[in-house]
Amino acid sequence: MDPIISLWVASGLAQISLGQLVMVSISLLLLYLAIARNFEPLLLVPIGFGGLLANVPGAGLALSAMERATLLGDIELLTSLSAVLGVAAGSPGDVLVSLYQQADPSARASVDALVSAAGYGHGMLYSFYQVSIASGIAPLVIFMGVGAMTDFGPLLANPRTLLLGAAAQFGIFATVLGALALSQYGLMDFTLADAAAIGIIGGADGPTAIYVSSILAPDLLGAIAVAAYSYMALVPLIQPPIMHALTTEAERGIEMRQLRTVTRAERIFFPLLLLILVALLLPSAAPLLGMFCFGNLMQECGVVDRLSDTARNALINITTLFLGLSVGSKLVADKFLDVNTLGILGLGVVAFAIGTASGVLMGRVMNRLSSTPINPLIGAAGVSAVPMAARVANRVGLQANPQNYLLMHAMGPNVAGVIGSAVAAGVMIALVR
Amino acid sequence: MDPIISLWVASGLAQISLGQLVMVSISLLLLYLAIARNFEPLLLVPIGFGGLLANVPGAGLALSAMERATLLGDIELLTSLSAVLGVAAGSPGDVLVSLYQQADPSARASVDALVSAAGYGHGMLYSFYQVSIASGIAPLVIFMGVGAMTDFGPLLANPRTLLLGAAAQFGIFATVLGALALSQYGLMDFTLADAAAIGIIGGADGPTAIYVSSILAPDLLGAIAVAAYSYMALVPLIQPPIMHALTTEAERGIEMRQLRTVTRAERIFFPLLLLILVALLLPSAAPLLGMFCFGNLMQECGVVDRLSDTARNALINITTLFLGLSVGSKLVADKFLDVNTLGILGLGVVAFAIGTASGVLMGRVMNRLSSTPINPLIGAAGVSAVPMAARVANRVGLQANPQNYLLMHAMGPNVAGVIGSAVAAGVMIALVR
Amino acid sequence: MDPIISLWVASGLAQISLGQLVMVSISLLLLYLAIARNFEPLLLVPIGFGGLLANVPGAGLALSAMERATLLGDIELLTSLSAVLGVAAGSPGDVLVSLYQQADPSARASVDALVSAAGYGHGMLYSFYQVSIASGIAPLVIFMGVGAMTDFGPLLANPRTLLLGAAAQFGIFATVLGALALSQYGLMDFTLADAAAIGIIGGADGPTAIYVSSILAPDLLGAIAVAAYSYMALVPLIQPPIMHALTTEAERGIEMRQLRTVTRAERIFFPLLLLILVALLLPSAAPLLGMFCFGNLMQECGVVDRLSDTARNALINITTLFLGLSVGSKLVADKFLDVNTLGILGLGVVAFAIGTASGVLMGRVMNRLSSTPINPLIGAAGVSAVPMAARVANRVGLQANPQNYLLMHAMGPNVAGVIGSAVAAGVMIALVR
Amino acid sequence: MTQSLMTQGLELMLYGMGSVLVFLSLLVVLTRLMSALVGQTSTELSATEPQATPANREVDPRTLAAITAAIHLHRRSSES
Amino acid sequence: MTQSLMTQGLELMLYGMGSVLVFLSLLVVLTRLMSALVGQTSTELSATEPQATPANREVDPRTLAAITAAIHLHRRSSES
Amino acid sequence: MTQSLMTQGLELMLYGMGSVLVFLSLLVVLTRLMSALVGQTSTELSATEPQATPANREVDPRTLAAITAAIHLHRRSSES
Ligand code: NA
Ligand code: NA
Ligand code: NA
Repeated sequence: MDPIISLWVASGLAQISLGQLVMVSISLLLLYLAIARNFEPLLLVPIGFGGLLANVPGAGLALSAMERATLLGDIELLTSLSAVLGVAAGSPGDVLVSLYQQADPSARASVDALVSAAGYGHGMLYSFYQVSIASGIAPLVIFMGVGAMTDFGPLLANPRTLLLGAAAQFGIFATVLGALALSQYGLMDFTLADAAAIGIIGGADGPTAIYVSSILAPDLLGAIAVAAYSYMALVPLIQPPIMHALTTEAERGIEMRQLRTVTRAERIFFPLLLLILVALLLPSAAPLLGMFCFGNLMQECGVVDRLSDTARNALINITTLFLGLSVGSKLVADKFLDVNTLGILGLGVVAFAIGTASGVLMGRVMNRLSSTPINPLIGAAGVSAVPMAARVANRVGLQANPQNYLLMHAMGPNVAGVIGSAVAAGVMIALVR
Repeated sequence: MDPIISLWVASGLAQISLGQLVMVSISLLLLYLAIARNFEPLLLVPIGFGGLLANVPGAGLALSAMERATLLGDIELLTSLSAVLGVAAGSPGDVLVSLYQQADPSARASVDALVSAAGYGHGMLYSFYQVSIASGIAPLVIFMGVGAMTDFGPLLANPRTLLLGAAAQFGIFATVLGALALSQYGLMDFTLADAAAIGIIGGADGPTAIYVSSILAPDLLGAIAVAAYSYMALVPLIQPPIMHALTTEAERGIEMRQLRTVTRAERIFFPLLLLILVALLLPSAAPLLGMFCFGNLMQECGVVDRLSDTARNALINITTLFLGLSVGSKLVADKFLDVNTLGILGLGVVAFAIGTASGVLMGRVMNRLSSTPINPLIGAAGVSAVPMAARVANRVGLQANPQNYLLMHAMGPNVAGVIGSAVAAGVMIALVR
Repeated sequence: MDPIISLWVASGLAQISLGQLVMVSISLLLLYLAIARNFEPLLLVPIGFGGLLANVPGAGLALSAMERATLLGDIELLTSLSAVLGVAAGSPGDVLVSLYQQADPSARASVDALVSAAGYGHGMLYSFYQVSIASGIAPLVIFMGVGAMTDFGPLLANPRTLLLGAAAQFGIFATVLGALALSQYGLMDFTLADAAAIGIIGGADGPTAIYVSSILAPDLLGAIAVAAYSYMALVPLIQPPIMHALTTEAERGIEMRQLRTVTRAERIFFPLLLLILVALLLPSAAPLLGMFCFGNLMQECGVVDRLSDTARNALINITTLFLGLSVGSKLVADKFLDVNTLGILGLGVVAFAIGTASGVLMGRVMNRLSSTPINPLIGAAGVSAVPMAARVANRVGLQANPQNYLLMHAMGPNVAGVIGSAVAAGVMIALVR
Repeated sequence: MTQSLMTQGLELMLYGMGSVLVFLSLLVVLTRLMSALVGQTSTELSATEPQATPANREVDPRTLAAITAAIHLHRRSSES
Repeated sequence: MTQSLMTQGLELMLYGMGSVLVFLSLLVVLTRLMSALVGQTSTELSATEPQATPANREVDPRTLAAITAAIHLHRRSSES
Repeated sequence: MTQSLMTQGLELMLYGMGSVLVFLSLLVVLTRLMSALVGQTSTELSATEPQATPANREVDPRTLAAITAAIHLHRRSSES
């Protein structure tokens, strides 16, 4: 073939599809939101850029070696592949790929050998995804770093606020039901596992959402992660109206008693206690909460500062980079441009809203039942979205009463929400898988 | 099945075994020693926490995908696995696992496909172990970082002290013999390879011990690593009585001549010289000592400070984290709760004691034969346990003579001990494997 | 066998070959150049040390498990391997290895099982190479870090200088032709793919050269990387005579107009623009330039400083360490001690010279055609070798006119050269593979 | 066995939300218990607190350089 | 199909160098276009510039320690 | 071939300890030799020492910020 024709055929212009163009626009929108509007930039910059890379036409950066071979391979290779997979020559690429996925190990090994001999390796983003997300490692390592950055002090000073973190998880399960209702009425097409993964958006916790959907609904991972991080950034817009609607001015103005100081020993024992409880009651949450507790213990024990420092700096940064690019690899037209994505985006915001509402309502109930005053606004921080939701609670509280500093009080339910959604994740994985 | 029953059956309470309870207690003890008693916390915190995670009942975090499938899989999956492995349905899990390990490659591939289709992946700690220890990489990377932190100055100023580092390795080989004697008399059950791995505890060098036992005795790795790090922390208790017993007050008071300054060129040539000697005489020690010399060369050459800085900070910290968790994954009842572990713990302390004694005795001999005075106490630092053993020598020396600052003199044998035990490790691997 | 004989047989002295001795000398020479002569020490120290390790006789650190088994295995293992591979017992090792490489997947799996059961794993450097280079990851991660360190300001202030970066890539393609001519006349033995990989040396960009040769000519990777980094260090010697020869004193003294300031928005949009152009025109350059643009965007967008800081510090340092050792693993006699290596070294310096010349000549042309003055010296910086070539241009300019500060002006073509050689790499991969 | 999707979802909600509430309620109780117990035994642990680990005893050489440079610069600026 | 190696090399040079020139020339044009367009719309972006992200708002504790130490040391040295 | 375990252990001890002693004794000799040789040739190497590498020439921007802040703070405190 003439080189100029080879170059043209290999160029992106000759291969670009409408779907790719749309996905490139969406990726650019995510970058805009991250950079100009400060929407969770640490995740959305890598995710958006990963989305751009995944949609480079003709590069197949998000595809496996076998998928790249069917996309880019010459007729000779495709014929050999068809022969090994026992199908007529000239079958379309996606038929070959799906046959390969169902083939027995030895046929797969033969296909792998052919593909490798023809010079096709996994796409860069595909490799990143396999190593970081499919293995489950990246969300866990990030959770370790988050643990090393988490201060359980306010929670230990006022353990009742754990219940606010529990109540706010109602958003998760209500959303599961919503997703299933949409399927029931034929509007969308979600399985129980899909619905469970979508619900976790309501946990307002990125690594948890990615971990769960990598297990329960890998195909929806892109949309779920994008929804989770976008709505976390929108917490200052989503939450205040709900908080106002469900509380009176007087309740919002309630001042809370100053928190007691917490000893170092309590801080050290708490992650161990939490881990043991997880071990006894909900082993399926052990990877997530185990790494979280490990990070926190390293931080609080004070004798391994080198390690906790690395866990919440170099290691979490490296992992975030590759996690973000890997999530971006799921921003491809055939998985993202789907009516289900609209459903996920819609359900996600509902999940946040219901979680906020149930946290606030639980706050009101606790305020009535308790002898010491509890400002129901801090219940909204129970969705997690650390520390954004706690800041929102503080701001709304200050509007009602300029002496009312809720920030530290809201940090309790805020970190409780992280535990709560990890527990919910464990339940989902145990019951649904 | 009713969800509440599923949750109960999946819970840890319903699945916990006595062995797991004991291992959890042991892990908590290690954490206590690390945090409250400052026993090598950089390793024992991750090891102890890894031990907790490995014993979360029903999670199988330390198991391979196949082992998890036999532990957690439903009857249907177990029946298919039995069929592929050619054994009657209903065979117990450990039978299936051992058949799998001996099966031919194609049967293993079929089992892997079944297990993966049923949704079972490797446990988190199992993956960490494979990547960090089974590959041999983590101890080597740590050794590189240790090399970048090692100052060969005192050794170069007084090369004779290398002989003290050689003598102290007698503890290693005496312990090998001790372990074999215990087997001979039927008290324990150690092979030659096991005995060699146990002996290396006497090298008082964590990464070397882990590297050797990952090759020669993976099943004993947990106990060996725990013994090695625990006894390194106990050096200030183990060594002084032996040092007092084997020296006179006058010998302990000997002041040594001040060390000459060492040129930059000598520091650069030394790691290269050491590597070349290893290459010519003992290739099996090349991975360990090669990485050690590499780290040291980067540090001393002064032109790659970015790299040596990373090797002794971010990289060694990240590696230590995962190495520790991986070692913890071996703290499981069926491998650790064994009379052999008692043997390993007993032999380990003997190894340290004999190593200390032979170092001190060699010091006495050298003091008699040499024209310049040598304080025999610095021989005790030859076991390595850098820099703890050198500090112990300094302290005991100061007790006998308040003008007697031995610290820098003891650093020579101290780093020589690192080289010595890596050489011993190489001999073991060459002769035993 | 008697242990002392085992030890002797296993020692390096008994196994060393002349080739290994020569390669050890070459590695020591590289270390000398790096440490004493400051030749790109960040790469040449790890490469040189990797070369030493790869040539430890009897260790096989740069070999795969199968190769190590044929080198070090006993007669029994070799007989079994011969049987599986269907060849007479006693066949030499390299026959077994080449049969294995051509064997079908199931035979390979059987061989792997045998080798693993006999206790042979991949050599340390082999593992490093597979993970860092064969996967393509390490050069890409380094390119991301380079992107995060690159300042496109001077280029954005004067986009015309991109053409200088284009012209200087002529060195690449002229060298390809030179390599093919040497083959045509029977002096060397290069394929088209080999020639393309050799040409990339003229790109004066280490990661690009390594990336391309890992795809097109893995066997030549050692020589190509060594040539690329050595000549980059020699830029201050290679370029000035050519710059003097091709310019008049008056031209060298041309002062350039001060660069305008560049807005933050321009800096943010440029990497996106570049990525989109790559996506549309040359997908095969997308991995390299994509990661480069990603690093640059992270740096310039200002909202993910944690990530860009990690990308240009901890992450690039860790990757450089392992990349260097992995390149060193290719410094083995049977691949390096070849007349082709001489050819590569010769062609490499020609590539640099032609690239410099075409950059300078393009500078003269642009100076004539343009209304604003352009000093042709900055064309020499178009070969990349950032920032060395720009400094050389500045120095030569100052010699001709002491008021003539060209450094910032030369940075434009300098970074344009990085883009240019990555584009050239993409073309090579698209047309040659 | 052949429950509708909605029934499964309702069950998931019931048992899921129930588990979360039970788990975190238990955690409230156990945390209080722990705090009560640890309040008395914590003297021992806090006694070890002032012993800095080697890791945080080291001062970053660049930071040291920064201090030195800052002082040096200042002295020069105050001399002039 | 059976071109000589040299012919292939010449073609590679022609098309390769051509692609590099075309690509970078296009980039010149597009960069100028981008700079022209962005000059007018960049107010919005630069408006967000002063808002520091959490990442760079944090000051390295060791750096803080260095500042404190430097000031402290200086005060003592200027007092004496 | 059918040695007892103890005999194998004794052999391992003999040859192992022997190797360690021989290896480190050789290292003593070679190190002395190296130090003697290098003492004369080391001028060349130390000549390059003052040339800082790019890596350590760069100053951490945060450190720079720390210096600036320290000086600034001090000036204000000494003005008042
Ligand atoms: Na949450
Ligand atoms: Na030792
Ligand atoms: Na270039």
